[in-house]
Amino acid sequence: MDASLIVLALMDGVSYAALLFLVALGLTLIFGVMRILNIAHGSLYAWGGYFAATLGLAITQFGLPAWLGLPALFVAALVIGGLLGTLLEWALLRRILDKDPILQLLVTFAAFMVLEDLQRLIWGTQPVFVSDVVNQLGTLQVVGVTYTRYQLLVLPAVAVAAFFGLNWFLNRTALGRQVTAVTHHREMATAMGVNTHRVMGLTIAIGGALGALGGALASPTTSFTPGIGADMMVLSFAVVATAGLGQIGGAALAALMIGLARSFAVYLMPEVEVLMPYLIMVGVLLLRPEGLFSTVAARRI
Amino acid sequence: MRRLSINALLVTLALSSSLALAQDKPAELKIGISTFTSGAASVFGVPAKAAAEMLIEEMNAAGGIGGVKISATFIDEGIGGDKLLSEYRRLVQEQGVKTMLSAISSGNCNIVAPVAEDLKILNVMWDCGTEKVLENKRYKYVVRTQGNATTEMVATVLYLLKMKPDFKTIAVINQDYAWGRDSWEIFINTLRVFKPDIKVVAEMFPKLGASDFSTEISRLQALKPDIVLSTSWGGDLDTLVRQAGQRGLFKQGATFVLPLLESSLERLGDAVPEGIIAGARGDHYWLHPETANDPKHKAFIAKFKARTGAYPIYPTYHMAQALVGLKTGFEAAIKANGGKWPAPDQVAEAMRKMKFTAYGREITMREDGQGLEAQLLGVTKRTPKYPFAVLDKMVLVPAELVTTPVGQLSTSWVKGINPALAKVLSTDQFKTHDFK
Amino acid sequence: MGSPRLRLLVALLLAAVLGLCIALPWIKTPVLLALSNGLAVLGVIVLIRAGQVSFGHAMFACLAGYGVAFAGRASHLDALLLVALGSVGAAAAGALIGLFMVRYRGIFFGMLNLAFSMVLFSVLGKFGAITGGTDGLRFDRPTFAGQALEREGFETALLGLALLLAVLAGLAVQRYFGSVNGQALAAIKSNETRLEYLGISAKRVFWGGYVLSAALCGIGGSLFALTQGLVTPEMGYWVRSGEVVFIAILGGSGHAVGAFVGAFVFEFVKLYAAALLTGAWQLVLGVVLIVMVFAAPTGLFGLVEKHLRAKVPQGSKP
Amino acid sequence: MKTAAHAAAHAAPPTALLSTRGLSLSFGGVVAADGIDFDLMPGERLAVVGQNGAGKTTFINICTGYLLPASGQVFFAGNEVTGQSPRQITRLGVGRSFQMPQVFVDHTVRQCLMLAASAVQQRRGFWLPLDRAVDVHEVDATLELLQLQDRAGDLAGALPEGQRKLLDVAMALVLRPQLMIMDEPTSGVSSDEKHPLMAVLMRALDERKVTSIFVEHDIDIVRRYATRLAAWIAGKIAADGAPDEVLRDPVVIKNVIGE
Repeated sequence: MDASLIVLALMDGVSYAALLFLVALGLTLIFGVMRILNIAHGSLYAWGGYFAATLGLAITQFGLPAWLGLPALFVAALVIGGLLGTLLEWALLRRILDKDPILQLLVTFAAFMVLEDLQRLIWGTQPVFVSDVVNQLGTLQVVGVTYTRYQLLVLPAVAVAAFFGLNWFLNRTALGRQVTAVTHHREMATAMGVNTHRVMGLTIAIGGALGALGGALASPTTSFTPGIGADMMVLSFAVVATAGLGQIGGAALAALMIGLARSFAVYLMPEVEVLMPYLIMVGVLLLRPEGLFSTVAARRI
Repeated sequence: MRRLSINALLVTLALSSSLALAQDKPAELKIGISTFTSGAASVFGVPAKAAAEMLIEEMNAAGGIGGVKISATFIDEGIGGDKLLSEYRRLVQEQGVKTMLSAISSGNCNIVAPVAEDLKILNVMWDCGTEKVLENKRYKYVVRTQGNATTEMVATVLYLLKMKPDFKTIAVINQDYAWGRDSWEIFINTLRVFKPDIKVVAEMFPKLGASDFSTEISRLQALKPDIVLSTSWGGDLDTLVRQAGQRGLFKQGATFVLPLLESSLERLGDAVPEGIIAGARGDHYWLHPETANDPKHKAFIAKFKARTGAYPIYPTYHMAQALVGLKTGFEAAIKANGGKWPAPDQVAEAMRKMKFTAYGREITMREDGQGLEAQLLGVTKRTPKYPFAVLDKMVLVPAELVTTPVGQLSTSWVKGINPALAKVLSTDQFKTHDFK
Repeated sequence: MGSPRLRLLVALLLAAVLGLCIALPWIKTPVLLALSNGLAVLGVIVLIRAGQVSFGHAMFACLAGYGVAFAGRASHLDALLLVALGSVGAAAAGALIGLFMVRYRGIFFGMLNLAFSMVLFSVLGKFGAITGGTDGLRFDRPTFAGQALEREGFETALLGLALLLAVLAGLAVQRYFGSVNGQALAAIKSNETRLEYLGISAKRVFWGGYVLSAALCGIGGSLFALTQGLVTPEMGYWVRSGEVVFIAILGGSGHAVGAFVGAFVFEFVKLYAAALLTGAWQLVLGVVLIVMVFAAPTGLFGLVEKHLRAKVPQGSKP
Repeated sequence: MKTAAHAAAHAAPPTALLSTRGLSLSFGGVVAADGIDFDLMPGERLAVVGQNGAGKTTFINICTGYLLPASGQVFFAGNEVTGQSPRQITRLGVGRSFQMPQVFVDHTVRQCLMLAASAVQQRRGFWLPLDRAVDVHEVDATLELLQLQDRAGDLAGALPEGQRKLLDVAMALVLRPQLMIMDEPTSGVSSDEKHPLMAVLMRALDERKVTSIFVEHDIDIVRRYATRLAAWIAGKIAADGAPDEVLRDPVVIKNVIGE
């Protein structure tokens, strides 16, 4: 595998990792605060993509200026992620906080099934896809290979922005610090007068929006079909578990690892491509049972 | 033993609507149809279901089959093979259905075929492509009213050779499941007969439902193969074509061969460039060079478009073939049975001998239950008439040339194809029909 | 197993199932599938005792299924042998994988199981030459106890076997729950620290439970494979594993009977949901599950159980 | 009165039941154990006092194998046990109760004890129901010894704090330990319950001839029940000896009792 191919593999790996990271980021953020692994997060990805496509179509239909395409993606993500996320939190998650973790998982699993069918009832079964955005932005050449600016510049840029933005929010803003406090110790935070419900509502809105954003940003290059949520779900699971639950920086690294491993596999041994995420996950968990970045805290007795 | 007799009694009660004894005609002809209404393959399943409902209405309006109205029950193949099996048996043993149209998925055909045989009911495999199901085992009650994977792939190879005689390298990017793997095996083995020195530069099998082919596309751009084959379908194919387009892969001079593109053309709109070799999985296309203006076909297209808002695609035609075939078979069986209502084995028998015509050329059934259906291929062309690409330079490859003979296995047969067959490429069997 | 009333209930259920199967032959298939599912659920319930939920346990059913298929194709063994073989194979796999699993709890336990099962799933799909790829492996109907049977006869025999195995497995699991190891397993859920301070190895106890659960899934998988005469990688997909946990909660994880109650309800709800409102069965199941979690977190069996327990002996805990 | 520094000169006396030499451990900046040398003789009943964070629980956690010391050694009955797991140390004959009782909340009181008993008793087959796999008399005896017989059928999770503390000890006592280490056995119990609780515990320990260490804040209880008292300050044993002497030590008065 010569240098130029390595460059190519890096490019593809990074742009794929960017999407993966956005979705995983939402998942891990929500887990951090609610201690619930939200399986329905996969549906948020799907809904985000479908809704973004719908907006894209609307833009062309009503002859609105084409440059609206890109912002529309973010609007779609915010609307769907915010609404759906908040709805989930209000209708289900906040009501199962004190339930057995198994039941919590099951409830989100159920929510996932419901959303999956609703989505099919709304958007039907035909692949949905709006790619004007990508075409406007045009392409560029890397070692003789054509890439879209969208995947090479926009996606990574958004991912990086999301990463730093979220870090800034969590560490620099009052509200963000409250979120962090709840993440570290819910009871104590509540004792210190943090409005846990508000924080949770906020978190799941942000987390949901991130999941939906992953979908929205994927919609210009990917046909959305029923069942697309389930796959992204397992993948972001793999990322989050590899990183260590609630680990934001970790998620970034894990997403990169998986993205790159995948793209290099396509060049070196395509047969193992699909296996890569799980092999990485198994490997990491066997060495570090709590994931790359979280440490086993001895129970106080 | 006593249990069995009770058993039998209850069965007959349950099935009283259409008695096993081939005597008086039933009040209605119950048929079960399995199709995808959930999951990625509902891209095919849902239009086919619409077509089925539409055609059954028409047939009933015209007096049904042998004067008996058809009533259809649909099963979702999306619930998975095991549940499908339960549902299948429920229809047969509870609802007394004795005629099944199943299935789209080759995997599901593998499941239901032996069951139909055991239950002694007629099963028409109406869309699945796997050639293995009828080659590995001889069935009495199972037939297929369209071509199979071998027919489709060999025909594609021949058409490719006609359109682009000289090329040296090929890359494949197929879905990673049985169809993707098997179709590639047939394709490349056939191609090696005509081009022993063909060089396979990349074999890529991204997983079924993959949403990102970026890496695969980069690799193809780096390798610059002469031919790129993909037998992918549905969302996967759409994504592949769109991402390839956005990445300028089509402009690199490689000839793309997409045997299932016909089913995506309208959806993909202007994303499909000119010059792609596209297939239709059989002898049907709403701009069919021979039947496009046939009033019957025109009516079908118009009605379907009015009903679903889209032009018919191959699964809808396969459904039509299954239903027309069923009608033809039943009527032949009734005749053979001296006007009496036939039992499933009699219908299955008749269907093996019949010829019938849906919206393409005549289809001949073989004694092994395999239908001989010509294969329509073409090259994509953009036209101001439609907002999406259409097929040009269409060829109808005769099934006889490209179908494994009865009793042989495709895997070995394709390797033994006589290279001299290439001569037909210039004959008028391979006459191209331009898009008008 | 529990009170006389419970015994009565079980007896009634068995009678009802048998009656149905005689009356409506088609019902044998769903009943068989429900029973094989139920056995897998039983396995998951064992782990839920320890407060752990695996999102990859379908892998053991899948392994057993492929074991049956390979053996069935290679050497035409008897159905009974095949079931035994598949189950033992799954148990062995469980014993091995369990060695890793005992270190994990909670989400990570679920995740690692998921990862293992997805690796298996992908491998089965990939290496078609050996595994038959995504089409899976079909195998001819084997003899049953030396008899070559037609489908009807074979299914009836298989059904008998499945019922027998289900009852035996149910009894065994209840017995296990009451035993020293079973009680220690339950203690893992409430307080692993104390277990260690009693000089009991939580890991060894958990390993035992894991192997048992794998074996049960194995029995289920073997029966499933024999019912279909076909195994596919789908048997091991994570959604399948999810379904099994789903059923455990639906039926109630407090008692072995819950596993089968849940499995039957699930099988038929899904069947009729799919038949009546095509394309919305997931929605129905989802709503059902949510309602269950809020209305009856102890599951269907939990609802009836309290009425059954006229002084349940020590061991089987509420 | 001997001091830590003084004791350091000697090696562990062969007769000691529990000894530590130079135990050190710190969390981040906080020094929880600072070169602790300590000997406990059979039959002693040691009370440990010290303010929160003085390192009492850390000392117990190290001795019972829950924490690994940064340096130093732990000996039990003459054998080094440093770095062994709680499981191994428990099996050697060290029982422990916790500040927050560690009981099986989903089990009944009786099941908790039977499960504990099953750890030390010869099992007659793993398939046997719990109540037939263990010596029930032993269990019932222990229940009565700690006056839990009336609660035998209740869920451990449903017990009031005081009885949960008793159960916590009972589960360790069923193991027939030589040494019982109790971390604040009377914490979380109303002051008027403290004495009766201690009375029950101490009677039980006497009856079973178990040497004991207990962490305690209540000076009355210390005076009443301890035969020896050690005062912890900042990870060190500041004073160690007869309770009255130690309680007269100005350092202890200043830093521990705080008057």
